[in-house]
Amino acid sequence: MSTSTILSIRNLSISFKNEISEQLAVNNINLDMKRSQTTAIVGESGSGKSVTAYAMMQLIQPPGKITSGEIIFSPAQQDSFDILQLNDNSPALYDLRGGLMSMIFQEPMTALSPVHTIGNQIMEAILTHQAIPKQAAFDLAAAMLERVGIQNSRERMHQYPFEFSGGMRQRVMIAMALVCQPQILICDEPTTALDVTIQAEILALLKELKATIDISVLFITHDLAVVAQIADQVIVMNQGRILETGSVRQILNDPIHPYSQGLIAAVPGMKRQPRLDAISNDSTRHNYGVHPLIAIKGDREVALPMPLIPAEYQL
Amino acid sequence: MLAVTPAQKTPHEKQFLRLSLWAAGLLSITTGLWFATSTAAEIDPSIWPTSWLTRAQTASELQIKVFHEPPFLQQQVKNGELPPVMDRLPLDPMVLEPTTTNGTYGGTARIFESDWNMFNPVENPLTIDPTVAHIFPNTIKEWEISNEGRTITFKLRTGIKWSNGEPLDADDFIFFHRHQILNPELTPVPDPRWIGSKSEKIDDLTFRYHFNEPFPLLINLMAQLGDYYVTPSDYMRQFHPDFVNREALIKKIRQEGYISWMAYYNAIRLWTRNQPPLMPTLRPFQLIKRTATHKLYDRNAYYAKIDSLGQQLPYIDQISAEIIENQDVLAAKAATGQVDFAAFELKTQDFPLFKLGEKTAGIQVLVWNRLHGSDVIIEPNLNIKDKLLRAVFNDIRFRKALSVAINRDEMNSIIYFNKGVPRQPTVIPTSRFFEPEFASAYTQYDPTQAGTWLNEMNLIDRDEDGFRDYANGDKLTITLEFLDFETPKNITLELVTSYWREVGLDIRLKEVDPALQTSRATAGLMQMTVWHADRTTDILFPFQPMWYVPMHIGWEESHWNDWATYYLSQGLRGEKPPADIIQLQTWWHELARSTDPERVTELGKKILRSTAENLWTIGMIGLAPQPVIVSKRLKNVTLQGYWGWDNRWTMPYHPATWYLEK
Amino acid sequence: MGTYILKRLLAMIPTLIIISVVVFILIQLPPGDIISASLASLQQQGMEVSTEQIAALRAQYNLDLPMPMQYLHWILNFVQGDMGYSIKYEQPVNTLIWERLGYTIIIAVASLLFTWVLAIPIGVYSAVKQYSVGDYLFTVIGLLGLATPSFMLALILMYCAYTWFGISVGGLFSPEYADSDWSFARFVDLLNHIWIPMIVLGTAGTASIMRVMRANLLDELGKPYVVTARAKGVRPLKLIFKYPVRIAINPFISTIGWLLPTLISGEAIVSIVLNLPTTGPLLLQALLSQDMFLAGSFLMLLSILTVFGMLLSDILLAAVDPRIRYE
Amino acid sequence: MSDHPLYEDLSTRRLTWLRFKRHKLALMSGGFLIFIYLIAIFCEFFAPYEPNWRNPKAIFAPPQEFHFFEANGNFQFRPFVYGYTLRINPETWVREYTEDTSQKHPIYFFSKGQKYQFWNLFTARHHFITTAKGQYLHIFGTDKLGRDIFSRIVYGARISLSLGLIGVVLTLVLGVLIGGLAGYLGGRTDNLIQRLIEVLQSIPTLPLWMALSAAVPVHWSPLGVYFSIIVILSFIQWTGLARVVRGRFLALREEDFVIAARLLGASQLRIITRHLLPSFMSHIITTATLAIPGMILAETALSFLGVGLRAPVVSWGVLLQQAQNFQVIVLTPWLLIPGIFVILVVIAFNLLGDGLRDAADPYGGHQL
Repeated sequence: MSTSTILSIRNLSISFKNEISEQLAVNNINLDMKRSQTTAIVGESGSGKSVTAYAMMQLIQPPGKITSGEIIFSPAQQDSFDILQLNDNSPALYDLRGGLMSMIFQEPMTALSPVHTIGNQIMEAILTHQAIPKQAAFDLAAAMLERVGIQNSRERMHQYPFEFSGGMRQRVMIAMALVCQPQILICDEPTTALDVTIQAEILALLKELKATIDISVLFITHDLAVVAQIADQVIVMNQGRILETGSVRQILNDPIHPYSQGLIAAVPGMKRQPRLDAISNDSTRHNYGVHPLIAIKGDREVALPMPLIPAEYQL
Repeated sequence: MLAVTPAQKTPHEKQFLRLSLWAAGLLSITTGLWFATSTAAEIDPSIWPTSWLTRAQTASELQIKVFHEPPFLQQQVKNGELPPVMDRLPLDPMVLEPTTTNGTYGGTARIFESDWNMFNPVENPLTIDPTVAHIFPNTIKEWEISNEGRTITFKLRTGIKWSNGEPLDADDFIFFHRHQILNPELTPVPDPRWIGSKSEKIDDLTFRYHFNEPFPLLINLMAQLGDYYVTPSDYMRQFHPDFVNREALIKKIRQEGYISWMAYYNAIRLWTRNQPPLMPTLRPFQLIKRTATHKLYDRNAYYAKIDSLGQQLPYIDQISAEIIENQDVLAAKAATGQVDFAAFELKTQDFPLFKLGEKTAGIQVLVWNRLHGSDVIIEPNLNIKDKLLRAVFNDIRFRKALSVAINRDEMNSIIYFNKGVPRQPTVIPTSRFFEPEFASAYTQYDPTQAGTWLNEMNLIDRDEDGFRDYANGDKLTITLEFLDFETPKNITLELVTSYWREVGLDIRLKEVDPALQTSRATAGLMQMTVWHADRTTDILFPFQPMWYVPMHIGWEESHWNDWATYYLSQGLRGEKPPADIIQLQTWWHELARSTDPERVTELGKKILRSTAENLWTIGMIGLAPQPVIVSKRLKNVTLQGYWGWDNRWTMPYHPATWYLEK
Repeated sequence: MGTYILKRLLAMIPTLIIISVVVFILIQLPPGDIISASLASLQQQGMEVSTEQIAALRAQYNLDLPMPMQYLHWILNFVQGDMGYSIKYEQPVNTLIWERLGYTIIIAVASLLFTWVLAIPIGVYSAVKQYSVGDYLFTVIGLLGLATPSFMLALILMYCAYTWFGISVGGLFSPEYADSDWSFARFVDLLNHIWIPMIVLGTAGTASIMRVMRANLLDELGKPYVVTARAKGVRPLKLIFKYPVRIAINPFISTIGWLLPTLISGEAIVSIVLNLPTTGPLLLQALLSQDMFLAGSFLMLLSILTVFGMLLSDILLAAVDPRIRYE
Repeated sequence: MSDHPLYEDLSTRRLTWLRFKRHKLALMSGGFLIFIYLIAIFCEFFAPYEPNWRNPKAIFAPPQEFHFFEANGNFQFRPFVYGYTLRINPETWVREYTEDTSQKHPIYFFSKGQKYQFWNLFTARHHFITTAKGQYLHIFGTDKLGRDIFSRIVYGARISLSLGLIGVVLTLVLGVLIGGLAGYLGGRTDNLIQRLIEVLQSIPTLPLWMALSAAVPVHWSPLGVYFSIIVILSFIQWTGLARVVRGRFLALREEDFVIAARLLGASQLRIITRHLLPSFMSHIITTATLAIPGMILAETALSFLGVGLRAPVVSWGVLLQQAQNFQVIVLTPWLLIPGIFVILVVIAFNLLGDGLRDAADPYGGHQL
């Protein structure tokens, strides 16, 4: 494909250790993000999609641990580097966080500090990364709030999160994420915690922003309906493994992997007969993660047990 | 009319001389006893300046013409705020001889508030000699007992002044008598001896009391408690409704936050910690300031005594007295040399700590002799309501058993480092009332004998719990309530109860607060309590033989209140005592009124013998060593002295002559 | 905010009334009564005292009235600022307590500050560096502080202070400053002495607050808003103090009020050991000797202080935590 | 499908135990406490002497040290101590004790010594550690009356430790009952109880104790005093617990399973006992564990003020009360040994409590 890769993950493994057991949350995955496109990671909870995203900003904390792999980030007008190589207090890491890359979280209710004003929290983002006077930062923040559709933002700046509705808070989060013009925006299930109408608004907002700013988006969700609206690239994950990647059209119209098929079948309003009913019935029961074989066609990849690989694919 | 010079003598005056001799000279007899009995408790009087053993000489007798102004006051004198020393001192001031040398002026002495009476002792109308046997003139120069002791006449020295410059005169005594002790509001229940008494002012310096019954012991009182019997009238008038408008007064008092004028009057009149600053006094030092933690004294510019160089006493300019509630902190501070003088709250058991201070903190630990006939006396309540217990207490075998069950020698070594004397409560060996057997009765350690007596009483352990029970099977348990104060009562009692446990007696200890001690003791609610046997000298024993005769009710004793009440109320209230007790009371009744020295001695011994035989109260260790801590810089403190209430602790040893070395 | 405070103030009235009744009953519980105290002091001077005298005195202090009447007398005067008359000390209560109350508050506040200045940073450290050597070390020290009876601690500190620094045993001032008026030198001298009671009083509190702080912070550290902040690129130290610490502290603010009674109790014991001129020893004396006005007025005063302390801490909490403010 | 196959077969109890086991300190503390409580239960056996027995030969005697080698260097397997020779130094008035190598006191284990009444049930003579008749052994030295500190500590353990335990049980009953009522019934009852708690908590605790214990009649038997002290202590401690319990109840009251139970017509009592209590037993247990040391310390404070237990009863508080002055530190520091035991036990209880809390509910239980 023409567009260059802004970020590529190679053999990333992340393990979580608790008092009883240790288990792999992300199991040796590879993926590429295309510049100024929206890449969606789809999967049920526990599939390791959020963890992957956290790893991209080195936000994984004990008991979580990145056991192997690298995350090559190639920002515009900068030579690329491996995020995982940055050590805990290297300036580069703090430029990255919120500067080059920023994140929107699932729970707008709790993701904002309850005891600080909205303004305070947004301006902090600005002041951490840019050496500009407070007043300038204030104007910037206010402008950004307007941008994400919050009226009379200047007054709102002085209000506290609990004075905002869920949707509004998510808008604030978005404003806070974009205010430093990052090159990558990670949206970690930004709409799941919101009710449907609000979801639509937020998605619309994100779309609109995406259209206006040149930014690459990593969109994490379990909701294919959302994916359909927003994604260019889609990655299907399950139990820390990537099962299938491809363009949104390919995945939605022609899912190869039974698990993907299962997902799609599960979405109301997407009436497509899965290709292999036999498997799809019990597809959710099987553990596809085990003994995968990677089959490739063009830029599509899929991990499957032998018998299920379509003819046109080569290993 | 009184003799001014011994030249012309009327018969009346002869009598006066004889009687005053009696009052002052009881000890001609006692003096002999010094060499008769010799115990650890006795001090060789030669360690004191000879002049202390006689009545104080005066400037004129010693041809002292010039008096020196203390530097501390010179500025004030210059500014005219204070008259010069000549005008402040009396006409012919008394001269005090220091133990070592005449001191130098200056300095601030650091003491504990609890020692304020010891460092700044009372100036009584009469005073007591170092051997606690003689009564000497002080601010009162002469006295006369006439009319079988019903009339007593006093004559003051000329020109003695209160610390505010007002003269000390007859009015101050009359005021006390008429407006204080006979004032129904101020003294709801006066001491019976004062009821119906009259006072009469003869001239500015001479006054006279008339009593319904003979009251010769007033002399002893004037010497021991005399400061209570004189009031700075010019000052106190302003607080007395007899002299100022009552409404106005009460209004003023209320603003002060006091509940009644009496409350205020008592608060400042008595020697309580609330004496207001600048309250007139005769003592060497004058209270000038009080904070939550401290009391500050300045030298009394009008103090009436001088040293042999004509320097006005005291030498020390100021006292800073720290108020300390906690006795352990107090002991610690004393041992670490943070005061110049400490004694009152010091405990015998802490000697090692203090001695350590001699090395580390450069203090000096003197060993004075306590006057207590016994540091702790057990008082079984002979009037207790509980019938069974009462029977037991009143059985002499029980009291004997209690006494011989105690191992006094062991106690002496454990608590007193073997430096005390095992004895029953009785007077000190140098007293003219003393007989050795009074002290030694039933002091031997003989638990088996104790057991036998208790068995005879049919007090036997019936339920095998290791403790004896009543004949009817009820448990015999005795609660001993005590106030841990002045002498080592706590540790002594722990020991005593363990001895008694060994003979099968279940005694329970309970330490109580002063307030509780008073209310329960005076109400006779305590089954058993303890006190220290003071009033053991010729000065106070005849006046208050409270351990030996039911004649008094107070927080000190709780062993026969009903009998005492019966006596005090002339049989109106209380309970009629058995014959032997009545006998005791009549003996004392006569003793207190007798002006015949021999008779007094005879009666006194009868009373003491009765206690020795009946053990009305039970003694432990007496005549114990009293630690007195003196800083290296404080000089002239006598190395030994008798320590007790009877002689107001330091009064005979003239703290006014102490000085601080630069 | 104003209405909030007003509401709280009104709510206090019934509480205070109940407290006053409880206090009154409390001081009536022990046997004996105040009159005896004054007589005791007379007898210490060798004075004669008779049962009639006691009766007379009792009437003087209207102790002959029935209990309810006595209560009314007492509380009505109290409300008018007349705390009555201490018979034990033969002084009006007002003159007795204010200076001592001052020292008590100084010491209480000092040890409160000591506690916080020490406990919060340590708590934060132990939380952030959970299971590190330092964490364990502090825990152990904290436990020691928690476990040592305060009077023992006071005693040992007093001894060390004397043997090592030659600081005068007991008291709040060196002799030379004891009586002088307030000056800078005197203030310094006070500081030289106040640290012992401060440490003794503070230690137990420090230990527990330290541990709770650690626990609270551990909770907060997991909260999403912390991740948000980290994702914003905020530096760890700033982050910790701006967000989780700020929030983890709130519970403590809300307990300032409750701390007061504990401090006063502790202060009493420490003051007895160190002979400090504070309310504690006086109060205990008064209680033991049934000096009703003194003990009662005292307890009442302290209770009122506490109730206001709680109000204060609630207001503070509202001030720092907008969520409460906007309720 | 299950993420953690391991968790499936773990009952909460077992899980708790697993978590608890990870707290090595808590484990050790638990062990230590069991050990101490055993000693307390069998104190007559463990103490070489009866607590009030006096050795007149040893007043304020320092601890004796164990020997295996005699003065002349011979080793012997049975440890022994040397008797004291006492000399009152005429200079310092200090009792100076020196080891008298001429009198050797061998130490015997599990053999006959002083006679004692075990729990007043039966008479026995065997002691864990003792010496031959006429000889003596003072591991921790003696006090002002020559009483054996070690024996007194052992006997004191019985009083102090049981006091803490019983007191806490009482506190729990009060706290859970009253707090539970407030929380469950709510409304006016709740209000009333809230007020009461508020009042009790705004009166400084110490004076409260003082007044109450000063009210204990003087003639009561030591046992009576013992129990009244316990009651007094718990009477003041329950408020804290009650507040917590109430809070939990208020929260739980609305929980589905409770409502369900109510709909099923279960009786109030049943709901409380069957549904509410179990749901935060863990919390209660933790609170209890953390409250015991408070009790023990409170007892020492009361004794220090002279309103607690009193002789001849021996508690750690009583022992410490005799040790709390300057003299002790300077001259007879071994009198402070009981303090060490207090500290150890209190720490142990705290660690155990922490362990239990983290194990029982790793997320909750952090309230002040």
